[in-house]
Amino acid sequence: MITFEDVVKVYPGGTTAVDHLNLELPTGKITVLVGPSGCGKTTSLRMINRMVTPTSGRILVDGADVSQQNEARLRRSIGYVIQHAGLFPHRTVLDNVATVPVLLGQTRRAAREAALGLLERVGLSAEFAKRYPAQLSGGQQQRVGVARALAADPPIMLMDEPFSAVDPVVRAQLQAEFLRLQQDLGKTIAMVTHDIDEAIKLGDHVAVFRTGGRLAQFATPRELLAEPADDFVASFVGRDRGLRSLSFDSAAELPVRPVDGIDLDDSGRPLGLPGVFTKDDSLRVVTDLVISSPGGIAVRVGPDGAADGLVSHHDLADYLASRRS
Amino acid sequence: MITFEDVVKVYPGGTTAVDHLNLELPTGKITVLVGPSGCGKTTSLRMINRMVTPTSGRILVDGADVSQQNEARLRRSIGYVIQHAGLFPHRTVLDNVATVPVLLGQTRRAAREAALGLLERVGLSAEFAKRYPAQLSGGQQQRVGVARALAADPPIMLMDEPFSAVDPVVRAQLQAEFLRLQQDLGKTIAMVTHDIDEAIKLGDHVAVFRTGGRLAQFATPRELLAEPADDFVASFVGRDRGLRSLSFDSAAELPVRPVDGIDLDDSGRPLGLPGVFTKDDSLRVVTDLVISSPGGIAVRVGPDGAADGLVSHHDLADYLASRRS
Amino acid sequence: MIQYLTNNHVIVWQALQEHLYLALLPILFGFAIALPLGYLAVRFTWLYHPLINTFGVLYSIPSLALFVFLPVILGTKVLSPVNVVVALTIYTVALLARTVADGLRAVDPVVVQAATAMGYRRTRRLVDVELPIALPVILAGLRVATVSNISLVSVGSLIGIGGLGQLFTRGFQLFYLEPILIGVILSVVLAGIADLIIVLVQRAVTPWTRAA
Amino acid sequence: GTNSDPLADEPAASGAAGGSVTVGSANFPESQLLAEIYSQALEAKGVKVTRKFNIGAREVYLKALQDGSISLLPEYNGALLAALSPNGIPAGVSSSDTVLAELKKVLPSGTEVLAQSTAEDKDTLTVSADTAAKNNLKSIEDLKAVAPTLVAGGGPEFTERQQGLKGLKEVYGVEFKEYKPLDPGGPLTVNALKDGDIQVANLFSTDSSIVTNKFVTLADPKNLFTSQNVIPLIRSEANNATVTGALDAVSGKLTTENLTSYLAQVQVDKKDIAVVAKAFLSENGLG
Amino acid sequence: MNFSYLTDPAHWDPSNPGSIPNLILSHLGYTALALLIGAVIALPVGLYIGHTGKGSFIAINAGNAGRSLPTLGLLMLMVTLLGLGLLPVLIALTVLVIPPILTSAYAGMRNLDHRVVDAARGMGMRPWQVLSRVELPMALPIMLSGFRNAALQVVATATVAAAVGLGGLGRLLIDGLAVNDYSRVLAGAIVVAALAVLVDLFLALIQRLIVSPGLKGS
Ligand SMILES: Nc1ncnc2c1ncn2[C@@H]1O[C@H](COP(=O)(O)OP(=O)(O)OP(=O)(O)O)[C@@H](O)[C@H]1O
Ligand SMILES: Nc1ncnc2c1ncn2[C@@H]1O[C@H](COP(=O)(O)OP(=O)(O)OP(=O)(O)O)[C@@H](O)[C@H]1O
Ligand SMILES: [Mg+2]
Ligand SMILES: [Mg+2]
Repeated sequence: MITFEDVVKVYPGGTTAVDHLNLELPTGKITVLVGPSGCGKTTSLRMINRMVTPTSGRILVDGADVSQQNEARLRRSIGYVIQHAGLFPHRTVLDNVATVPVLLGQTRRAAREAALGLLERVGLSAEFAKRYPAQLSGGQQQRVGVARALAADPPIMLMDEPFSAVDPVVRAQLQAEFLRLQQDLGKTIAMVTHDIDEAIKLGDHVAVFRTGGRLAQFATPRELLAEPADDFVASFVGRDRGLRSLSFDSAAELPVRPVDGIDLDDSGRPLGLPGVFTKDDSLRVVTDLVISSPGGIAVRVGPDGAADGLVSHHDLADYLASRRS
Repeated sequence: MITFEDVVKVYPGGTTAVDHLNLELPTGKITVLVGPSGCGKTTSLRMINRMVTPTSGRILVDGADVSQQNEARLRRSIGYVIQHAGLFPHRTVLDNVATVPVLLGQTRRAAREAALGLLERVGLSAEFAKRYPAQLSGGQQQRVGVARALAADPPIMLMDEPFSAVDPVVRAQLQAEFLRLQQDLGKTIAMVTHDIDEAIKLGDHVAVFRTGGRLAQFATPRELLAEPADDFVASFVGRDRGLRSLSFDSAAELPVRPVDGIDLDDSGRPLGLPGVFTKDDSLRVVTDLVISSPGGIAVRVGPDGAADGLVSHHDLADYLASRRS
Repeated sequence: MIQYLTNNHVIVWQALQEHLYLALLPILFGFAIALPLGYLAVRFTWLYHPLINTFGVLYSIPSLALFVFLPVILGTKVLSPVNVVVALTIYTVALLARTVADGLRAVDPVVVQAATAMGYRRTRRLVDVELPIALPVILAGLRVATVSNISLVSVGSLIGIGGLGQLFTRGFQLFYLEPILIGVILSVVLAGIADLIIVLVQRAVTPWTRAA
Repeated sequence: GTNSDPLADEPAASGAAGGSVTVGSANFPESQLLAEIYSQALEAKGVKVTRKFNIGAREVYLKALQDGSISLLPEYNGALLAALSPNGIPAGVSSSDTVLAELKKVLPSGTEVLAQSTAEDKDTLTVSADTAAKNNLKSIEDLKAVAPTLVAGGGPEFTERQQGLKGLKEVYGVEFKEYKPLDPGGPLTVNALKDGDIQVANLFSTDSSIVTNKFVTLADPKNLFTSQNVIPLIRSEANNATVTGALDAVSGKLTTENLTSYLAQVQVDKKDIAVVAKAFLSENGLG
Repeated sequence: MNFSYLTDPAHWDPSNPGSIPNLILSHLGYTALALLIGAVIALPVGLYIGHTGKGSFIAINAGNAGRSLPTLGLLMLMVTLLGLGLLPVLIALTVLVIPPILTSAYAGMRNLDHRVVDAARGMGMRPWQVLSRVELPMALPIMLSGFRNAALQVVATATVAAAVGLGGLGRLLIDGLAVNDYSRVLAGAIVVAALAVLVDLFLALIQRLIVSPGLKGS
């Protein structure tokens, strides 16, 4: 657990970057810091590994004040991923990833071997190992950055806009991979982004900062969508809040009618529809289907792809109403 | 009108950037070219002002083949806005904007005077006129880029990811301004983006390209959301298609019930709701309200802010169904 | 030292004038030659390396040797200042052609494209856009060339050509510190002033570089 | 000048009444002093003078004279003769007069010499008092036995000249262990001899440092170093009655003794050459 | 003017102290010593200034101030003050090489991508590790190009040593000039230029070997 205790940071120029911050980032979870530009996200992150020294207040990692710990040793136990990856241009991909283990005293050979495994983990085959960062695309560089931060298997990871340098498609891909990885690894992660969608998608918790370095809300993504603390958070979270909050609601319990009046093929799969849903989908998908399908209905399919139920827009409205009460 | 007639572009390296493109960009409208990275959007744009020469096929502007026209003169009649603005670092903001008029033979003084007006039009006060580009924020630079392209009042504007270098908030602001401007000016605009949301928001028409430089679909944004030509377009357009297509549908015709069972203040304004809608809003807003409001209803207000009607989720479902038939 | 100066002010003054003219003339010629050469090296990329390498070799010919050979090659008189001027012009071109090329190459291609798209023709674009933007780099090179020329001219004194170097040899033959010291100081001051002038000109003509 | 050069700042030829002369000198102080004396004497007679001193060794400045870069030089008759005689100085030519006569035969066309002075400045081989005592050296002949153990030094040109290493070998059979190229009768050579870096130095007889450092000049019984009277060498087109008159007057007053003492003012007292030259002229009633 | 001096085998006989190979050796000796001393003085200063940003003004102007010192005058001044010997020559040549080495060390450090340095610190590298493992390797291309410049200049300029009676290839120039032997002067010029090119190629090779391929083209 990472604890901010009444932390203030005023830069020499006089800017108050962080203003009396109290925050707990739970162990094994992803906490996303989000907020407008210049609101102190990066500063907060960098105080955890002592790249920035707080003006007042304390930061504890598992109860121990970071300011009491050896700087270099602390940093080696915390993975740090920055925007544009900050890879060492003069080292191969493999040696970039092996950096911290070597610093920690591992032999180069052992560190490289482990690095190879890590590269695979982030979706880069061995053929990339010998390349230099300049020979990689932006998305590939980001993966190497993540692998490098993971190399010493640190319990904590700090990630500063790790996916912002890549185009939307690659970004979605990286996000998905990252979530899969975290499911295996269960690190305590503090991540900065200025993209609210990313925060909602990745965070177990989201800390919304407002300009001036103050915390506006700390909540789960669901709470954030359902109950933004104030107008600032509401406007920051943006439109379609209702629909987006349905992402967290499974369609598993949604009652369905028997399949009727729908064209099916020989194996029972529906024909001529813009889309279908399964029990694993969210109510968001169902909502969109009832709006966009020509008949105002959504068809549910089983694991074999055969239609096994049907929901009308009215059914959905009833179900949502029933859940509220 | 800009017409692509069977245009092919193969780069010396052998890459086919544009493959048998046939396209008409209507006069006075915004046509957005969208597609994955490397699909030939920029190449297509740059063939219009002869920055790139087609391998085969013709491009006509108002019926005249561009390849028959004097290169420099053609370019002076076409505004061109590029990513990161491409401003001249050695000239003041004012002189940047005055560039083309001076090239066209206007006196420096007259051109500067006109430039001042243009700067105001894109939301930059006179105090910016004497600055150099390095002294502007990214968003301000983009505005100057747009002003510069407008300076000679060209009938045609080419815009290559004009808003991509700025953060999402500023971007939305620039987009809104741009739409307002276009309402006044009515230029023929070809714009490139790789952001489908931007395409839908700004485009009168959208041309979706697929990798390999082929046109996948040319349609209005609404058609694109409602009827994507194939799976590629559908996946490119992304999720919430149904909801997003409701952006184009006004709530003006939506029948409402009398206001009942809602807390109102003295002036008749509703209390304790996450939001309300007006006749000017779209059905997208109404949908989100019925989902997110605790009672499953959306309240309509008049110009004075007083509640004047009420819609339930079921009412909405009925209305959508009635529109379909 | 003061006494030496009062006794010899005519000689020192003359040496200073000669020095100035022997150093600055090549700068003018060199700059005039380097500009088009540097441009060509950018315009025709295959020219860049041959050009840079050729001048690299020319640059490594000792100045003394060049001063001696030029009369043979050019048919000039042994003591003619033309020899020094031509030799230093060669060094200046060697230095500046490269900086001009590098400066032009460093111009953001996006800016060049923007200019092209606005309907600039090649020559006008060069004059209006590319050269001004490359100016800080080019002027930095000019500073180096000017200062090294001013210190190089003195080598000419080994073959009897005028300038402050005459004070060096004069003092050296008599094992006499004053003239050497005066020569060195004047040469450094001259270089300093020339450098300062270029810096001031640079500040005046590239105001945008100070806009951060 | 015959090959006119637009950038050469002075035409060598004369046009004005007194004419105009470009005076050059070699790269050692005595030559510069003499050149300055000539210059001031000419200026006193209204001749326009341009100074191009300190040109280099004879090989270089003769070339400058021939291409018209300069038009007048102080020379030494024997050395000049040696330089102009590709096959060496004919036997028996060593007295001032025979040398002058011989010299006039070989002068490059378009140049002439004026009256020579009695002032002589010969090349010498000079050793330190120590070396002289230790090896019992009095004359160049004494060197023959010990030369292979000694290092000599002087101007670089000494290696190639007949009146230099070549002649030493031919006439005296002297060959040194090594010859260090330093400067012609300049401080490098003097200091090297003083510090023992070299044991034998090629100095000029008028050099005051020989006396001040108690160096020993070795006798030249076989007259390898010929008579070296100071003599003006001039391009004919620059010569006229005024010039000849002025220079003849100077040559008439120059003696080995007064040249040595005026040179000492330059070398030892560090007086400026122009000042010393002026003193010479005024003290000899020429200025 | 011809190549006879260069082609005469006697001038290549190593047993003759004035032969070309020996002159090359002493020439290279002056060059290497001057570069070494210059690097020892200028590198730490340039790196320090570049690293801390303190005294940037000095670093930027040291370059031009140093270049403005006429080497010949400095040399003659030093000989007049200190007497004959290697020391004055080394001082003059060292003054020549310090500016390019210093300014390039400074520029190399200044132009570092601060994000990469930040990442290195964030990984727990200690200051000297950041310097030796990240900053220096990244600054190397610019530093070496300054060093090559210095080498080129010093090879060409070391010829002035002969003007004060020392060895090196300048002997061919000075002596050849004194005896009007143009073939010898030509030999000197050619050998010096060739030596400069070879030294540069050699340093380029070193650069190839020690600069990471990841930094190519940047
Ligand atoms: N080293 C510094 N010195 C002075 N002020 C600084 C420094 N670093 C940041 N600031 C200021 O502190 C404030 C917070 O900066 P910080 O980098 O933490 O913001 P951020 O939320 O990460 O913003 P962004 O989204 O733009 O990255 C800003 O106003 C910034 O200008
Ligand atoms: N000058 C060129 N020479 C060779 N190939 C080129 C050149 N310019 C572009 N290409 C190639 O042509 C294809 C289309 O490029 P283009 O720039 O038009 O794509 P784009 O759609 O604008 O991509 P992006 O979204 O990344 O800007 C790409 O594969 C690209 O690599
Ligand atoms: Mg930040
Ligand atoms: Mg593009």
